[in-house]
Amino acid sequence: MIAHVHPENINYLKAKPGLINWFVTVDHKRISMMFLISTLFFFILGGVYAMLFRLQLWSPGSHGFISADTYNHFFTMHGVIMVFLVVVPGIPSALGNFVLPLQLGAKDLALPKINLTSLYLYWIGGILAFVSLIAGHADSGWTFYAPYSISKNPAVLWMLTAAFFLGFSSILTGLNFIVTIHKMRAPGMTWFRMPLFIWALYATAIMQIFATPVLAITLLLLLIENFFHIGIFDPAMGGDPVLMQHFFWFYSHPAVYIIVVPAFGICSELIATFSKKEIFGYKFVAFSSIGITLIGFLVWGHHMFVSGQSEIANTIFSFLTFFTAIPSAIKVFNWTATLYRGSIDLRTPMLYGLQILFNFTIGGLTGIILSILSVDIHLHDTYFVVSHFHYVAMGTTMIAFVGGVHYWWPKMTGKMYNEVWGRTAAILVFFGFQITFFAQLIMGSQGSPRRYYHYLPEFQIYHRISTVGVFFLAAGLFMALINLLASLRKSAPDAPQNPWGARTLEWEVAPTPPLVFNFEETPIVTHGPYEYATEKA
Amino acid sequence: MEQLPGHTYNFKTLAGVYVSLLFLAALMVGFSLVPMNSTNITWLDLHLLKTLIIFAIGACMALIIAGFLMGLKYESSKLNAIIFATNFAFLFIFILFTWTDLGLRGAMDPSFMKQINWESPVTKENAREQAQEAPAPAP
Amino acid sequence: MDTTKSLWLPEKASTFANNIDWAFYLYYWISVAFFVVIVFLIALFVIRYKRRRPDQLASAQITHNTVMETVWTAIPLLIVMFLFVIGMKGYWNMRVAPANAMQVDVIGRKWSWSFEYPQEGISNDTLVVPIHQPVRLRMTSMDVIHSFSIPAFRTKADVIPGRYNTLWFEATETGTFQVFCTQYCGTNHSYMWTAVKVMNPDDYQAWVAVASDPSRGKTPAQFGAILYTKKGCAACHSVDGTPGIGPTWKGIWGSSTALEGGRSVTVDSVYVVKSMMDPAADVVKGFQPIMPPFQGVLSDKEVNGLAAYIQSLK
Amino acid sequence: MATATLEEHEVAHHFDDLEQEFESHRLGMWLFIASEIMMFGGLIVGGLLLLILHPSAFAEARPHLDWRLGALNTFFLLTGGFTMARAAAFAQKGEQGKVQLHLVLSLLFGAGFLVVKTIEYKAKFHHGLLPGDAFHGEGFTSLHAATFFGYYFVSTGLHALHVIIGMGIMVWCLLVSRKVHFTRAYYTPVEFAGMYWALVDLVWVFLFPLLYLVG
Repeated sequence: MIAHVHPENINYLKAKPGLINWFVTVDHKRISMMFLISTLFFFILGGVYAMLFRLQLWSPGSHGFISADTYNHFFTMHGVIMVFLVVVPGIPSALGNFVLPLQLGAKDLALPKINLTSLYLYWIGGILAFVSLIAGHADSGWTFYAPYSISKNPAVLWMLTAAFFLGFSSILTGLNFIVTIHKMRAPGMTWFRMPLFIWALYATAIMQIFATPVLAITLLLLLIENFFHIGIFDPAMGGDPVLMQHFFWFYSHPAVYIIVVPAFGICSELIATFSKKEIFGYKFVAFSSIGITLIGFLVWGHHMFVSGQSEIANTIFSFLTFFTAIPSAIKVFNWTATLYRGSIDLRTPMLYGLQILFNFTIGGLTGIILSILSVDIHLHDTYFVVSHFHYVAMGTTMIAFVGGVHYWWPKMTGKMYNEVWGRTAAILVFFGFQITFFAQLIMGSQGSPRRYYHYLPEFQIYHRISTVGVFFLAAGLFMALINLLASLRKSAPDAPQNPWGARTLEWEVAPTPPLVFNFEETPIVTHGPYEYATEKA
Repeated sequence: MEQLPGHTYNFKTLAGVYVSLLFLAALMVGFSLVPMNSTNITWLDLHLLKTLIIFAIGACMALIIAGFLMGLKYESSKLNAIIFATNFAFLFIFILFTWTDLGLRGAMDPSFMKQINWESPVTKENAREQAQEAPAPAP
Repeated sequence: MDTTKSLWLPEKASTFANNIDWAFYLYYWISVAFFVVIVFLIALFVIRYKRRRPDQLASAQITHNTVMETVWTAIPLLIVMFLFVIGMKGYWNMRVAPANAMQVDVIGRKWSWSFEYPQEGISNDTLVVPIHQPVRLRMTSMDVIHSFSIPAFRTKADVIPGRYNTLWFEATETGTFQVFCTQYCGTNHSYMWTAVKVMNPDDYQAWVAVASDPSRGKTPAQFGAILYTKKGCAACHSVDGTPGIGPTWKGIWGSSTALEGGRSVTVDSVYVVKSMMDPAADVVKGFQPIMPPFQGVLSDKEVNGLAAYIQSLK
Repeated sequence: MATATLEEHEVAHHFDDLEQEFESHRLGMWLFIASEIMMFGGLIVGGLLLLILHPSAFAEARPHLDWRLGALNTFFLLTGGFTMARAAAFAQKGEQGKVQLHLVLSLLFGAGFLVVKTIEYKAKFHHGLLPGDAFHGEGFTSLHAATFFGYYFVSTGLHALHVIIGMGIMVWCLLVSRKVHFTRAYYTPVEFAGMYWALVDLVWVFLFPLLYLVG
């Protein structure tokens, strides 16, 4: 039959079967699927590393089951994989890639070949990460601080190269998004009719394009230092290691927002959809994403408060850092206000949405205390910081990622997963996460330093709580994964066109799963993304 | 025919651009050859002034190149100009804030060395130690 | 003041602690308040407005409320600006050491600390300081970046190779406090610990006296060898047999030597000590009685050292 | 990026019309250039900071670079930029022959740049003015002379790499020009080759004074 159907009118999963057609496709949906699978793979890998060293930390130092070097290697791999291969590309490349054209009413991203290139660069990066594994023990930490990272450790060199390629993958994705958002919107899709997820991706793309190249040059200079010791960063040659930290954080602070801003977008989608309610203060939420982006370029120095950075610089950076609190607060308040008098449906994605709200509240509040200069001196480089950024990167971004996967899974696969198991998993994840990371907050403010293989006996209790928690967390995520995969079997129910009753284009108009060119014909947008008032029940 | 976005095909304009670029380049080199030490002006750092002027000329050339050789002047949308400006805004922030660190180290407690002291015995000994046994490699 | 550790913060032992803990708990309660309100509202709304019927719509569509937006933009802004000022003041105080601060040099290396006391000429592997005395650390590293952190003092600073970084504190409690390295520095990063010992002034002086004793960790002979040059013996007495203003020490020990006035004596500890205390008593034949008496100049320990040194010169 | 500009003459499937396609590709090119500028910008910021931190090293090392060669290279690049702009203009007019002529001219100037660069590098190698550890030049008092030459090789090397890429794009344009006849409707490849070459110029007008003139 298919032979007679015009190719654009069959869904993208059925069209052109065969692995080769997947690898050479320029269809954003297939590319994002491949991104999703790769990202999930590395998420599991990074998670395994995390569980291994949490097990080690059950008891201090040599009482554990791995050596100090192995421990350092594990937390480095956990950091590098999770940052460069999971959270940074996760939501934009895997979910945004799929959803963005659908939400805009476009046939595809503006530059499909660039999109495929981005995927291949990502894979090259991933392969290089494995080469580093073979080459030895990368143990520099994901921050690659000089001079430790320029001690000619081959594994670290491979890891630097991997990060280099992943950076370009990220740049190309961002570039593609901005072009698409500017040039590919369907008729009637005005800027303020764009879903907030698009606004978040737009803000993210700005940072990807303007910050990531500086990472590239930083890694390049680090590689050169490794081989020639030209003395820009290398203190043995009169270089300044703190200058390297400036270069690194000029990228890596915006990178933190590259990580978290898309999660804000997903949170807005989930909360609006499952409350059947217009998002409260749409423009404030939209512009707070842009605002956080611009402020994000001004505050990198707060990672260097104890690095011997000049006191004046510290003061300026602390001052500016406080301003990031404002857009974050605006978002949290607006989401909360959106729930007010809504019609709240606690489906699986919404459970994750509420978790994002909860975790980001803690992540944001712990962030503010770290920008109080005098207090930060005490908390710097302790588990408090570790816990803070896990509340943001894991508790906000990865929870949003998982929630987003549950939200768009029916659209991607055309299948419905089991709701009961989905909710159970969500609840398990919530408690697992809190147990794991709240213990670390207390341990940190008590002064327990991060990246420690051996620790004082008084901290053991917190480490044990944290280690117990991580297994609940892992169990929850594993349950969610199995539940999703189980939905792919034949007997599982097919997804309806619009299971959540959402008002955005990808649910209202696009078929499930979408056609090769997404829509039968280009949709004409007549209402905003969350106009539930005009909806006939 | 009217101007398309992109490069102008008005030969006069392009020739003018080309000549002015060459002129500015020559000016740049010329300035760098002016011997500043021979003058006896002390109330003003002529060396710094010279550097600033040279880079100012460079900036002018950059604007001309972006405007005509990249066709920024003939863009249909202002967006591209904004992107271009944003580049330099961020780079300016980068160097400015980094300089507030490098330049003002020890400003609060001047009794300590603020610049990198690469001739301190520390680095010498450090170099020697590295020569003797390589810094602990990961087994 | 109350120095015991609370749930969130470790024991306090420096002048910074009160200020920082105050700021910490001030913000802590502010954030608890915000957190409770937000979570309470979320819970309330979720329960109150839970969807009962599948087709149930929201009971109202509130798109925005500029007044509320302004309020919850302005209030956090005021709070954080207030926090900024607190933090800045506390921090500047932590960076500028008082003029009367005593200086200690700290050197970090993989994976140990050493502390140099320039005036006292002490080099030690733990930091010993007197109580109520500002101490300024001048820190640098031999290899990679380390970080010198004393949780009980609420202070910390990176230790950077090729550069000096600084840190100061004034201890308010006697006792021993944990020091960590908090900047990842390789294999034994988590073992790079030491301690700060805070002492009463007299204990500290006693410790300095012991620690700065040059004979510490030396055999009497080695100590004597140092004194030989330090106390000026070398001006007259050679140790290699070359003749000088005074008799050489080489091989003199145990020999029977003729003295001025015809007597002769076996050079042993008795004679050596005597001729240090009262040189003119028994002058070796052929030498002038010009050696100054060292009565009260040399301590017993030093005398022993010199004697042992002479004895060692066979 | 080259792959992206290699669209078929007719509009790609996912665009509504030629104008949308052209605008999108153009915006994409600008964003790509923006990221390139940030990358070189980071490098140049590093160079300026080195200049501020170790002025003595620059003052000492700079005379070992011959500003005449640098100026000659500036001339080559600017002229190449001019001819590329002409090529793009002729592409709009649809004068295929002149497009090809100017592409070849630009290629020649690019090649000239690389030749001069090779001569310079040879001289540096000969005098042992090598980056970092390899540095063994005579008569330097500032240890940071090694840093200067390290920076010199990194920056000019990365720039030269982009020159080569730019020339590659020109060659590719020549190949395209044998199949496709450029018109007002479709002149993107030459246009973007011109923009990319202008980027190379843009970087050079900052690198040239930083390395050859100041200090």
